[in-house]
Amino acid sequence: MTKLHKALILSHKPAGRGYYRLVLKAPEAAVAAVPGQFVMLRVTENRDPLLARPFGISSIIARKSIELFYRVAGRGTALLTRMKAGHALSLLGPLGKGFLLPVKDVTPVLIAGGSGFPPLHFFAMRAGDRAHFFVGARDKECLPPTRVLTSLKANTAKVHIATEDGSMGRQGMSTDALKAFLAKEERKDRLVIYACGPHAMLAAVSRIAAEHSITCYVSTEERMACGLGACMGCSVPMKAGGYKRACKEGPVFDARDIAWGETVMVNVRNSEFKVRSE
Amino acid sequence: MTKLHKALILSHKPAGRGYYRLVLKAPEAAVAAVPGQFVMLRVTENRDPLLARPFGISSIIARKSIELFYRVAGRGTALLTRMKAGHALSLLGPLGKGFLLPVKDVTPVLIAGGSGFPPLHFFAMRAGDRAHFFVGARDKECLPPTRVLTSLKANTAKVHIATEDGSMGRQGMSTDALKAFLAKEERKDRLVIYACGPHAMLAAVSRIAAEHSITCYVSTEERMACGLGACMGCSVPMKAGGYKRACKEGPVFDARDIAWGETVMVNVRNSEFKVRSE
Amino acid sequence: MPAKIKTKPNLSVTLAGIKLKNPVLTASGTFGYGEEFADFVDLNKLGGVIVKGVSLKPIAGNPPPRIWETPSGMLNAIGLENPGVDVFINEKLPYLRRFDTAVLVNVFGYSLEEYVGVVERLDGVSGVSGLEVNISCPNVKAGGIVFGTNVKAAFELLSAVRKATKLPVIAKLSPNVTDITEFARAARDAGCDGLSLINTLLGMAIDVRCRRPRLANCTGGLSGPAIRPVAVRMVWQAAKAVSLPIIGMGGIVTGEDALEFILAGATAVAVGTANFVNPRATLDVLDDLERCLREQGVGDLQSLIGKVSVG
Amino acid sequence: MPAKIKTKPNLSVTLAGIKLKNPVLTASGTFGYGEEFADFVDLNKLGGVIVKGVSLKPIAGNPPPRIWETPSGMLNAIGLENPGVDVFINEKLPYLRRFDTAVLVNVFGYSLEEYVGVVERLDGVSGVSGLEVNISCPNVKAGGIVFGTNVKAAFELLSAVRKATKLPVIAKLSPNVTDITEFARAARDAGCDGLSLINTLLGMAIDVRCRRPRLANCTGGLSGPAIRPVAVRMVWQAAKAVSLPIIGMGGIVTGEDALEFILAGATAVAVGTANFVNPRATLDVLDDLERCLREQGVGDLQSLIGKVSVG
Ligand SMILES: Cc1cc2nc3c(=O)[nH]c(=O)nc-3n(C[C@H](O)[C@H](O)[C@H](O)COP(=O)(O)OP(=O)(O)OC[C@H]3O[C@@H](n4cnc5c(N)ncnc54)[C@H](O)[C@@H]3O)c2cc1C
Ligand SMILES: Cc1cc2nc3c(=O)[nH]c(=O)nc-3n(C[C@H](O)[C@H](O)[C@H](O)COP(=O)(O)OP(=O)(O)OC[C@H]3O[C@@H](n4cnc5c(N)ncnc54)[C@H](O)[C@@H]3O)c2cc1C
Ligand SMILES: Cc1cc2nc3c(=O)[nH]c(=O)nc-3n(C[C@H](O)[C@H](O)[C@H](O)COP(=O)(O)O)c2cc1C
Ligand SMILES: Cc1cc2nc3c(=O)[nH]c(=O)nc-3n(C[C@H](O)[C@H](O)[C@H](O)COP(=O)(O)O)c2cc1C
Ligand code: FES
Ligand code: FES
Repeated sequence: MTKLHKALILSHKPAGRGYYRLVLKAPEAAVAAVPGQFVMLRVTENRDPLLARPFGISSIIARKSIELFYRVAGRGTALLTRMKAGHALSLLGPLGKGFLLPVKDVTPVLIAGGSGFPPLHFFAMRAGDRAHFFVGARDKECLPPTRVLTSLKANTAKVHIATEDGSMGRQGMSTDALKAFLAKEERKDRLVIYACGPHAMLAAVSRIAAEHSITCYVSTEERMACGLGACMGCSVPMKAGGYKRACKEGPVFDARDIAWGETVMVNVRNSEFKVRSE
Repeated sequence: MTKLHKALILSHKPAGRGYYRLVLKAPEAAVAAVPGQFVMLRVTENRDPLLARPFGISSIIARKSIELFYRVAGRGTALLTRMKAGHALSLLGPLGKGFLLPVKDVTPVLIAGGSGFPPLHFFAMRAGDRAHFFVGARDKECLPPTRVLTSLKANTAKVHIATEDGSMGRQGMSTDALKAFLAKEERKDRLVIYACGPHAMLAAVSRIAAEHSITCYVSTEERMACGLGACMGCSVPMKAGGYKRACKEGPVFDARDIAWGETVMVNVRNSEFKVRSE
Repeated sequence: MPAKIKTKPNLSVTLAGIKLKNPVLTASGTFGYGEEFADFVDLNKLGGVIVKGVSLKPIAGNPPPRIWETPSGMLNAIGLENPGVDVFINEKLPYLRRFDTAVLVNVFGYSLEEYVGVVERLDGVSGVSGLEVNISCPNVKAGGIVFGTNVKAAFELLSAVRKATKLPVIAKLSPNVTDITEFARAARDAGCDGLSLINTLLGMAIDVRCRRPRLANCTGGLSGPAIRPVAVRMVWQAAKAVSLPIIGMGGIVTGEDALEFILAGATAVAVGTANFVNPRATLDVLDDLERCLREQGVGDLQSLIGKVSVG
Repeated sequence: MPAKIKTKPNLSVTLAGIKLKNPVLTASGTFGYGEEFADFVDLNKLGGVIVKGVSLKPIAGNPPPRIWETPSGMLNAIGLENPGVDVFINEKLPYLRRFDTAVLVNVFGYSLEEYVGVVERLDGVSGVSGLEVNISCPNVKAGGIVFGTNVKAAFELLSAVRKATKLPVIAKLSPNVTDITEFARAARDAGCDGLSLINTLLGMAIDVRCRRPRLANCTGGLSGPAIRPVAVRMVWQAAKAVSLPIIGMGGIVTGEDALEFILAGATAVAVGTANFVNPRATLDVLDDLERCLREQGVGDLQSLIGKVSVG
């Protein structure tokens, strides 16, 4: 099964709130992809920027194309915004292990932060009917694009929006909203939490899940060179000791397996250099 | 007088015979430019390819824009072909010393080879009425684009075309045509030769000019990093000893001042790596 | 331009006694143990595979972040993570044995004894064509001085390794030295059968916002096209200094890049970082290389080794 | 993110006793003698100008081709072409004197005596703020061994230069060495007032069609963004090894690049190859640097020198 594609850009437009929506034609990848998987995109054929960039799959359209949402975070994504429909990009994927979708009568609790919503949106499209989707941000303008929120509302049981300044949805953090929800929920044994977003948020969510002894899966964001398990660059520290590769054994991990403490620094870096490059 | 411009691409299309015609809006440069001068174009804002590329000015349009003709010779020019109208390129120029245009009652003899026609076309536009323009190539398909030949016919006394396979114009080299022309010409004292093209051709032309003791100016092609006289990378060996900078004291030199022998190797390289990169 | 030739040029070369069907190898640590690229590359098509560095005992590697992109290159501080020689032999090698390609095992340690230990363990193991000895490691028993940056230490290490195995031994030199030819000669004098260069250049990048190094390890190894001019220069110098066959590497992306190394004196080449950017890079280099030879009317790649004409 | 500040941050620094209104200088050989950039850069705005290398007698330089582009970098083998110290003083310096900026004269020679000669000639010449001594030259009297790659030779050279002038002496180190700190200490012990690094990495590129080096000189110096990670690493190592002020350079294109060097331990930075790509590069770096400080709420650049926190 080949994973390397020349993917034609079918559509590439600003989607609001600083995001771009990129739709790429890649039938083989589209058919194979499951929620939580990602692709590596090359933004140039030249030698700089050298490495491909990882992006989570937001949905599959008509079984033939892949929908991505991304935010300009630095040189590569800035360059990507210039690629016009009709142009073809080298696309590697689908990569990594996705979420294992919930068995019957499980209520999925999805929680997204930052630019972590795409894989969970894909999840919601596939298995969202009973899902509660929590999404939070500093303010309205940092939430996912409207079209994504609309799609989430249409594909889940309920979308819980939280903003720290209260400019949209309930005021506070999405994790507060999650806590409140869990407090009211009797059948916690039926819940499984799926989280994707900044490291600090993932750490918080996994703590909350542990307190309520709810199974929790998190999708991690690490720097990646190859996306194939070859460079060993994307390692995530494990509680059991040693590291696992986000691109191969991940990006989705059982929250209990990750050695949260040790990666905080990573996250500081990541978020920092995202800030820098904006 | 500033020489650094963000130049809007007004038109960028294949012009036939492997050439592209690129028209850039750069009023200040357009007004300042004289035939024989060139510009440095950056083909990307990224770090690779790093250096700007030099191109001779082919004409000035409506006193506000610059016309260039180029051929894909490698990575940079290949990348350049992708830049669409509406996009802006960083343009440095006009650079170098141009031809000093002929005084009254001089008959200019212009001779172009390879992709060396643009500066001489500009020359013809400015002072071509009495000029004889010699242009040669291996075959028809290696001659300048038709629109250029047409413009030359309209702007000079006569265009002498020569192809080695006889597929257009007289059979043989442009230098043969030149020799034949000089043989018939009585008032050689009224002639001044202006040449631009591959090094081997420039060397040949300057020999011919010397034999007939005709003043001869050649426009040289050297690798350039800065185009400003700062890097010392574009040096041309002088008969008097030492080197002069093609980008500053040149690209136009009096043929008698150049130490032809020593640069042959350079030319081998240049032509070679042009071949290579095609 | 020279006449093109129709017949397939001969790309096979012999390196340190190892027959390679073509000169294109994979650089250690950039191709895993081969399996990772199964979807993209038919290993039977490659001249050989140089596997990720293997040590006597498993090594967990450095904490993240381990990589950072730089202009036309990348920094890495993986920390030589690997499952150890026993797991390699039992779980990784069997997969590689299935293919008709040379397998070079890259070995390293943090003391002379560790090197010798892993080398002895691999001696006589079927499916191993030769050893590439990564000498760019600190000798913890000697105050952490890097074997590969001290001629005497390098010579002693390579001599010991040479004695410990019947396999061809290829010394992988560090480029972070004043004079690469000293180390080429030391490897020759130690009885090595070949040289491999270059390893990564020591580099560093800083996150100017949080004022920390981009890598948790602070410094890391610079690889990719950015370092190619340094690599070609060192291969050229080493090839002039000693007659040992050389595996040239450092920023190879195209067949022409590979040809630069061969003309500089390399008998074979290894593709590294390019595998990350394009998992088919090795095969692309191979096709490209063959095209170059046809275009130039060269019937046998061997005839180009070290053929750069200077001055 | 830290609060932005309105007030203009203080960018002035003192380097080897030379007051610089800001830390942005021009790297030797990439900015001519200043005049070439008159159309683009108001020299009064720069912290200083480091001029192209000057020798005792005029030097014609190497035959072409002298340059070749590489991934995110370039190779050059100009051959230190320059009109000699007398022409410099009489024809180039007067132009520079007109500006309110520090002028550092880069000097070199092919023997200790030549170095001393040019240094003595410049001593006491008005308009010269200091000397940058390029030690990456072969000593023709000692079999062509490069001063900058031999600690003893470097020490002797720098000691002699130090004695020959009252001007601040900044030693420009070669990066083509195993241990940059040895040379940093040698420069300190020789009495130098500062360090400048890095010079270019020795590299080579080959034209695979005509099978010749891309440069007539065969090898050349690699510069540009490609080498920045190596440069930052060496500045960091040197800054830890000695307390001398450092001028950091190597691939600087943006203010953040400059800040990397400052955090690594540089007191000032020099912009080189970037001037070729963008003649306004020095001013762009300066504006960019000031923006970075504002964004980070830093009032004084000095507070950032060497402030990278490791581990
Ligand atoms: C599995 C995965 C899925 C992702 N999905 C999305 C998505 O759907 N939408 C979206 O907007 N972003 C997503 N990201 C983050 C995205 O990859 C980065 O924003 C992007 O790589 C930034 O590249 P840049 O060149 O603009 O930034 P630069 O800072 O110039 O990048 C420099 C280097 O750091 C890496 N890098 C920078 N930021 C990140 C980051 N946050 N995570 C990992 N590597 C980073 C780059 O890949 C590059 O190698 C995902 C990351 C991962 C690992
Ligand atoms: C003053 C001057 C005027 C020119 N005018 C024109 C013109 O009007 N039309 C046109 O088609 N070409 C012209 N050229 C040649 C043109 O600059 C090269 O074809 C172009 O730089 C090739 O770049 P590349 O990246 O495609 O090739 P690459 O081989 O990838 O370039 C590698 C390096 O070599 C340099 N280089 C390659 N070929 C040449 C060459 N022939 N001369 C100088 N440097 C070279 C490049 O600038 C670059 O730095 C001119 C050159 C000079 C010096
Ligand atoms: C992520 C990564 C891991 C590497 N691991 C090893 C290793 O384990 N042993 C080794 O000798 N070299 C290792 N190298 C060095 C490469 O084998 C090669 O020498 C170097 O990267 C230069 O080639 P390149 O520029 O084509 O990548 C590694 C390089 C990279 C980028
Ligand atoms: C064309 C060119 C000429 C140079 N000439 C000199 C010189 O005369 N003396 C010197 O000490 N360094 C010289 N250098 C080295 C630069 O000053 C600088 O140390 C090096 O290029 C690294 O900086 P950069 O990557 O920003 O260019 C030269 C560099 C280039 C590219
Ligand atoms: S990105 Fe290379 S191993 Fe995960
Ligand atoms: S191109 Fe730099 S001096 Fe001419």
